[in-house]
Amino acid sequence: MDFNDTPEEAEFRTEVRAFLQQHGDKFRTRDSFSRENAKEWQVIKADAGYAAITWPTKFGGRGGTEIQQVIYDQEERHYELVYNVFRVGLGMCIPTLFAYATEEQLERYVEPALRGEELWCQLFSEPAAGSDLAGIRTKAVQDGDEWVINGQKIWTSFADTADFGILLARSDFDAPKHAGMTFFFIDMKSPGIECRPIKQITGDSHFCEVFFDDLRVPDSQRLGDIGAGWKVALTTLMNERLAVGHTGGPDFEEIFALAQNLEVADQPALKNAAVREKLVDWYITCQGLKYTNFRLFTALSQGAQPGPEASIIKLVGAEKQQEIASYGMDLIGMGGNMMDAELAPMAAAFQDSFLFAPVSQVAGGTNEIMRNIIAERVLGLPADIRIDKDVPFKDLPTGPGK
Amino acid sequence: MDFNDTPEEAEFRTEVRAFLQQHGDKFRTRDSFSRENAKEWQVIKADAGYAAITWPTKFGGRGGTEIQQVIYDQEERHYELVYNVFRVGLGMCIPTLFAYATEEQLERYVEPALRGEELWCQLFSEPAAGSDLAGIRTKAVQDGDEWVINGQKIWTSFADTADFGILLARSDFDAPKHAGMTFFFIDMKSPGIECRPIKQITGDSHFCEVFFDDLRVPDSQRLGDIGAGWKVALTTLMNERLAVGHTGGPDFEEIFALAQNLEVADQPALKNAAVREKLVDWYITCQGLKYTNFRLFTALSQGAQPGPEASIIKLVGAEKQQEIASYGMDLIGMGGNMMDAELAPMAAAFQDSFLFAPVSQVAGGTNEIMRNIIAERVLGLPADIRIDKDVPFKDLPTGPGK
Amino acid sequence: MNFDISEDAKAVANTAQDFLREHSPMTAIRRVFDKEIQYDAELWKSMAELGWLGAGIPEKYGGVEMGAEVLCVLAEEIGRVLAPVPFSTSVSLATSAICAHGSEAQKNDLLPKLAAGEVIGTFALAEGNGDPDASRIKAKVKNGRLSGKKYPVTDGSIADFAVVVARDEANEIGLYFCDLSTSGITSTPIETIDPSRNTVSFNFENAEVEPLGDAWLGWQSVQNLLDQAAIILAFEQLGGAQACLEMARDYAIERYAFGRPIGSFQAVKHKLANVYIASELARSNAYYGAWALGEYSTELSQAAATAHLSACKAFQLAARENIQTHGGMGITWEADCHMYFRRARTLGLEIGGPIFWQERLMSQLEQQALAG
Amino acid sequence: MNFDISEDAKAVANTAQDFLREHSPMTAIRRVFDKEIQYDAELWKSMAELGWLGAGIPEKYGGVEMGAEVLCVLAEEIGRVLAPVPFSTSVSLATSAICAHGSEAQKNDLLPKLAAGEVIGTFALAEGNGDPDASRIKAKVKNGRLSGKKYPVTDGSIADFAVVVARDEANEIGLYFCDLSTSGITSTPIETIDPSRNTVSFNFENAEVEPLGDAWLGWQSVQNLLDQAAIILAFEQLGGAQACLEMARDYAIERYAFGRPIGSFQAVKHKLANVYIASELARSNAYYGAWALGEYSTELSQAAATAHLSACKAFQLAARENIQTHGGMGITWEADCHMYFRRARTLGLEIGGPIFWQERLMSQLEQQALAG
Repeated sequence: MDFNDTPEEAEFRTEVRAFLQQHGDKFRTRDSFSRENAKEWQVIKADAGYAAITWPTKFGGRGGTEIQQVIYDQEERHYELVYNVFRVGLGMCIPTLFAYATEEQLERYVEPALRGEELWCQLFSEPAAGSDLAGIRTKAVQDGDEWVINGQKIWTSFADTADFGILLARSDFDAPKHAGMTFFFIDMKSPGIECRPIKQITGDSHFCEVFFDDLRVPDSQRLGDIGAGWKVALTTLMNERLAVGHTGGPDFEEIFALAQNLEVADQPALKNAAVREKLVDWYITCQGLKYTNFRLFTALSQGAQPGPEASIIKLVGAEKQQEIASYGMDLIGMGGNMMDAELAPMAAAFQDSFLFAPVSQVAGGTNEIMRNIIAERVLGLPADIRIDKDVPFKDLPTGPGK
Repeated sequence: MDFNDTPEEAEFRTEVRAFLQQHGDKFRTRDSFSRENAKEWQVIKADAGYAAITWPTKFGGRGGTEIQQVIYDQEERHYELVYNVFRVGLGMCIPTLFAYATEEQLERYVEPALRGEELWCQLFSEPAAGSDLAGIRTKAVQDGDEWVINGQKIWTSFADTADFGILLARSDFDAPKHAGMTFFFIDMKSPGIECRPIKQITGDSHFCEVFFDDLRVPDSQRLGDIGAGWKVALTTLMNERLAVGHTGGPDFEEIFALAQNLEVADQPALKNAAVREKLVDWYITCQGLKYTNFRLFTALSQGAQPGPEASIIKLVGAEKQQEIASYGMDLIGMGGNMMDAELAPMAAAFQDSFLFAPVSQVAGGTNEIMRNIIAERVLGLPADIRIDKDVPFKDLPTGPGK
Repeated sequence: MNFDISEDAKAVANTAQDFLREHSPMTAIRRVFDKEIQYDAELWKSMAELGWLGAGIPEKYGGVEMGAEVLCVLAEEIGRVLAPVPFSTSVSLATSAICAHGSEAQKNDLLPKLAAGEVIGTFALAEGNGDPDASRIKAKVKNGRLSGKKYPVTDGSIADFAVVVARDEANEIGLYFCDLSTSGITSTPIETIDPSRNTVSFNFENAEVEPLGDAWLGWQSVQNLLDQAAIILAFEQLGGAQACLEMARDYAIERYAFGRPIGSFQAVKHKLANVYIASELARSNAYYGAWALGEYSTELSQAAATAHLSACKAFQLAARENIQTHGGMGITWEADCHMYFRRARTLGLEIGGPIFWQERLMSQLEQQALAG
Repeated sequence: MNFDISEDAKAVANTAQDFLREHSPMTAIRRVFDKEIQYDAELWKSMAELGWLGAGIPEKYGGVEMGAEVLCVLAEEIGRVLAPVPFSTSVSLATSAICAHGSEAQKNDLLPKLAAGEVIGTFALAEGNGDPDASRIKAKVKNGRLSGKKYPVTDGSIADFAVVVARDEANEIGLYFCDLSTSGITSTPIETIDPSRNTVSFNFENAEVEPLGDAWLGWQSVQNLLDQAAIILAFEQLGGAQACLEMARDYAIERYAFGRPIGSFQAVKHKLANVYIASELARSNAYYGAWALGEYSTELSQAAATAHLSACKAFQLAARENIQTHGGMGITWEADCHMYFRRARTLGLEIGGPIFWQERLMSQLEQQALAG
């Protein structure tokens, strides 16, 4: 048992470090949503073969391993270079194209995506289809060589700036739920698309609602068979990359530091046994997550594919984030609700995290969905009773009395 | 807002106190399962009109109110006079007879039960029908004027000493689950009944398994119509009395006292902030339960019937019992697992409670069932999806592949 | 046994509920969030007219003296709709301080105006981070002039006066009345997690103040005020918790996924059952607080801490699970969930965080144990 | 990155799992519960033959020196089936103590016998209630004779010798070897929550002992032994947690209610998902402990406390939820659930309760923070 890279991994890490040392500093940023920064950086990464490590070389990838991707991500994090903007395109959209698009399409779309010249987004969720993704109602009607799309999507990152998107729509309302969907990719600059940013609890707007009003999509942009959209969507979702590190917000180190600097009940917070007990609890959870990640990396290093076991990282991380943020405010006391960066300890990191924590517990799968995944896919427990499997979609109840 | 009895209640309480002062001391006991003690006491109570306060006078009751029953129970507790032995009979069996038995039967059975001369038990649960009580499989087949009963019951208190029992059995396996049951009362001394005590986790055996092997029951002992047994059973279950007080085991006072007398981390446990925080949590829960009880009593005092709101008393109490017991052992440290009454603090109350706590969380409805009751009957949330409602009982799955 | 809110207080609560539902829908607080208004002045006026602002003020000072239970149930109704008015500061703290400690002149001057909603008061205790504690008070009064910083002060931007906790020349702690329009005061808005609370930082430089009453009052008087406020606040939190539970329940019934209401999933049902349990326990403890407040019971401190901690727990749980039940909708600005989430957290800090109240309760219980 | 148990250790674990499944089914521990036997002597012999008892003993003392990871995975397999053998006492504590601190003569005498399963050792630390602490040690050695009380001592009724923590004439703490067949020792069985642990109280009255090794060892040596034992124990707890999770999972699949497997209800699914999460975190922390133990890392104390606390939490949760998943069956004597429930609780106390280990971990973290 050791924490060391294999010789091959060590060599790769050395290469990555050299690369980052050469180029990384200029692109350091804390605005992980900036497209401009990200684009310049992406070209450099692509040229050096780091933009899509696990992709086959014929598509501009490196033909590398999952563990190489992890190593690259670990190193890149030190430079605060983790941009979110291309993640969906390279992680989910283009891999779906690999499986279902024509050679010509791949030639046309892969490279610009890889080099950050074209931005992709993913149009799956709908107001009435969140946890129940297969409940989508956006309608696709065939009209000659084209499809006409009407409906609404939600929670789409970068929809307003994206060039292309992958779209899951319902082409048959008479078929059972999972059998009536068809999958497309679309040009986000087409007429008939309107994007509206959604303001979140934090005040930021990192997601959009997208409205389709008679959007026309050529049948050539269909991916997979008519009615087989769910199968294609599952391919997309399978490509979610193993997340590195933690959910965000102050973690053990930060709450420890906070407790070092505050007093509660007439003594330094760090000397208070109740505070100590909580710190220990979080330490154990943090260490457990860290070493669980190491175990997952080890499995990848030995050639395994990321599996549902990794769900616990996100689930535990999100719950911990909420608790630590709130407890930090407890420690601060009567001033705990202040968000002015000059007044609140650590530039209001705890308050920011408190408001973001509910997002962590919903985005990317609610806590409830994550627990279901663990129960069913890891432990092998039976699925929930499903009443929405074998009826025509149009007959499924969608509300009280409907 | 006050904690005082109404003038009528105060008068009743005075009467009760005088009665208990006169007779109570001789019957003080800590063995609440002793039938002998209980029987003598029951006669005295019956003569004084306290044996069944809410029953109509024509059945030997007092025609009193629910709040009078609560007052009586509160006072009786001071004398440690709460015997369990007649509770099921007077609380559930006989009230079911009131609703469904003939005049002659009532004349025959009510008074001996009331005076503790005859003991009743309740035969509902089965190995495969616990939380899902309507899943019973004990078979009742009509044979002329009699019924022949075969099957097995479980968790029956006092089955081995009881004189009579009420029995829920399945008379029609082709009908849907809730429509195929019939309800009887039976003579527990009949041939064809075998009782075996079940040893529990604590080592005690307060419950029995009961086996029926061609038990013959006259049709005259059927309560309600053939196939209407579920309706009758619901009457029985509706008669559960509002529980007074807490679930059992050490509570806030005891863990506080323990913390006064132990040292942890080089200081008196009571001075340790982590201990203090936990004590405060339990104090708040205890007070919350106490005053919730007061609110329930107030409602009874104003004429309300006990409702599902009272479920929280049992649920919260059982979870608290487990936590306090286990934490008490944490405080005791390396000696925490000792159960010798001379060696373990408070005569091993924490250890006893630790082993009993799992029983509290299952008996009388599991925590999961209690939460479902609260969600559905108090909050009005929809029922779980039921797949066992409209199929013939015999076709319901009972195991993997069955 | 009559452990229930009195019929009179219930009647006030029912009226208040109807009135607030009509006059303080969630659109009211949105206007504060959107910085259109700082508080709902019109509603505040109506509340004065209904006698609510004078509910704790004796009749001879222009109040209607409706008793502790009425104050409590009003707070509950205000908490239910997050009514954007300075009730917890002006009524529970400032008015109580003047009733309890003001001189006859101060009472005669201020109480009628408070009852009429003509002036708004607030309570300036905190000096930055930390729980309430005598040792943290540095603000100083010399020759009737106050110097020092007080922050955060809730409703500080809309208050006409503040009751300030400060030290005198002899370093003793007391309560001081300060007209906020006087010179020597700089008020700076503070951004907090709850933008509807009008929170500011006050910098006093030789600002004119006068002692509340004649006597030196000491830290104990601060603590007494906090105890009383904690009970009323517990009801405000309870109202919020109840609103969250109802929102979540309704949404869980209406919202369908997988062809069924999400409220039919045990994950949702049991979550909401837990919220119900926490709320019921909090309600019971709050009632005990109301009783202790009404009776001037010797158990007041203990009841206050119990009620407050129980209510904090219930409201914070309810607010969090309400968001979670709403899923994606819950984390939008557009949904009302986050306003309760923010309020729950901030009410659990403004008069001291849980560690403070836990310690306060525990020391009461220790004293009680010692007393036998 | 190779953060996994080595292939060699995995091979031992697989053999051990198959062997124990065959030779130590749950009927074995039932015989101890039913007081038919005190421990499974035959299994113990087999374990000696398989080299397991000498896994931590150098070859020159008759051991097979298989390394820390092997000790850990063996503990896991023993924990999985609750094998009724004195592994955690004789191997993790007594053998480790002699390896670490014994004189050459003591090692030559005892280690071969321990490896061969000819003698069983235990560790006598506790003197009644309380967590491990130098200040609690009153047992005294004068002129090579020990007096004092030690209780509870696990496996005390089957051990041939004990390593005793006691003070010398100069009041310094040290470790002493005590042959339990010597005169001056009264052994009284103690009833505990886990009847399979052969717990006793020892009363020593001038019983002959000899110091372990020559040097004075001090409290630090006790703490070091506890650290090592905590890591091995964490694996034993992990095995127990895993067994509980599997029992509960299997039961939830087989047991039908309302016409469906109870494992299809989210209340059950999410409960077991939580158990899985706790177990996985505990496993990861235990691996870190195994690494630290194998590397004699300076992080050993910290890793030990982390591994132990994490494993305690996982096993206790798993044992509790296993009973709850089994419902009525779970609370019977006949079902195996309660044996894990008892064991989980007792393993969380025998080498000190959570408050002790939390404090130990926290002081390590503070030192680390001070060190920069």
